[in-house]
Amino acid sequence: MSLPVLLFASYADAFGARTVQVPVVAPCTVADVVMAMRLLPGGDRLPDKPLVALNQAYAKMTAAVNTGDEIALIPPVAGG
Amino acid sequence: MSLPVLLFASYADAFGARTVQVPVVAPCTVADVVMAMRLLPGGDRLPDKPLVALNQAYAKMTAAVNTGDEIALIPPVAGG
Amino acid sequence: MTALPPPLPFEPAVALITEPIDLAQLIASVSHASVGAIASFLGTVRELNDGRSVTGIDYEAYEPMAHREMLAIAREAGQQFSGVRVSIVHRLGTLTVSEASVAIACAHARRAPAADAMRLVIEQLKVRVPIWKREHYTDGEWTWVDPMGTPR
Amino acid sequence: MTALPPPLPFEPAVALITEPIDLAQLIASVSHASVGAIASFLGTVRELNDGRSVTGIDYEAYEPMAHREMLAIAREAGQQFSGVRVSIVHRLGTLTVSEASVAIACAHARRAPAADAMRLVIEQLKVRVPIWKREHYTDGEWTWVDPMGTPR
Repeated sequence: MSLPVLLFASYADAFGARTVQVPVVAPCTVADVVMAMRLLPGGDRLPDKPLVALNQAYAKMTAAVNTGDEIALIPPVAGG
Repeated sequence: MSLPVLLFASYADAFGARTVQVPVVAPCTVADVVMAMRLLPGGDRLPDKPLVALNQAYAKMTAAVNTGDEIALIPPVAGG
Repeated sequence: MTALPPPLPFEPAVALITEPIDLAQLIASVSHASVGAIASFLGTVRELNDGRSVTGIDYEAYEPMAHREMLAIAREAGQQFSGVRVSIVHRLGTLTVSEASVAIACAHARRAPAADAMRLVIEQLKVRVPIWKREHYTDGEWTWVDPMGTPR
Repeated sequence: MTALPPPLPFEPAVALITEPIDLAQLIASVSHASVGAIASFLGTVRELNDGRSVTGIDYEAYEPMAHREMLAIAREAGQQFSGVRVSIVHRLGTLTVSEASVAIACAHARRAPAADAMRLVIEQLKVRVPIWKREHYTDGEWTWVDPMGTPR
């Protein structure tokens, strides 16, 4: 089982992709997804507490992730 | 002897003119000019403490007025 | 945030005009490669004032003094917010509802001084610059507006 | 100051675009006969950042979420400053020095809420909206900008 996670900017560079398949089994938590990502190639470049969006809204590490949810890692934003 | 005083907006309406000749003898003070203006037709419509500009800058009542100075009465401003 | 290079000298541009205000032109006058933020302000004629229905406003100024005061305000903003580039234009004559009477543009490397300078300029302009407005109402009456309610 | 009539409902307009920003169009979108003040903000590409000479910036967004966050910010501004009419546009893609990356327009009957809403929107946009910028420098290097200096 794996979940797709969307990547942008420096995180897309770190993983060398705009989407990675993360080997976790849903339902799980956002923290589980992030922990699994650290083991992927490039995962060592993630900060201690990366921001995560679940279905296009910022989510806590304890938030539940279900199959079909849209998950994205959000690098430090720099709009404006 | 008299000094010309520039009028604008509601003060021009009060005196019915854009300039009035005020019967004072220079050198005098801004207060002297204002006091003399109160005796002119329309002068009763001036507020207690009208703003006065001397040579295009706000002036105190005690400021000295000399022949050739540009004097103007400044109604409550409403720019913007 | 690291230090920025020293700001370039900028002579504020101020104007009193009778034609419609061109905000794009005003913004262009403060733009520069060193600029990262431009805060601007437009004052427009409102259809309602003090509950009365407005048809238009005549703006009148003591023009040479108004020009001096606007320039003084722009320079004071430049001193208080070092490096800010300020332009101000005020329209005179008769304006209808929704037309712009005043426009201010303040440009700076950073957004806080640009926005703060813009506020300083409009607040100072409202209390110091010798400009007056006569509001006309739908019932045919008119009055010289006194924002402070000073007895006349 | 007397009471103003209740504000009209206004649905904020937000957009992510790749073409150059048209501030006049943005301002027109918030204009209304009930409006007396329009505060606007332009963010522009600065030639120097952290002492490095910038040649251009690539802006990238998580577009659907960025759109949601911009709309949420505009609505929050509308709640905090009742009656304010907010439009926001952010440009994506490659921009050169002096080009505008973001524009905000906030219109209100009175100037204080218009200006305060504009500040709220730009500050919130900078911390919440998932948009990123890659700065390119004259020496050929580039970096993803991290305004908070968070270790990556």
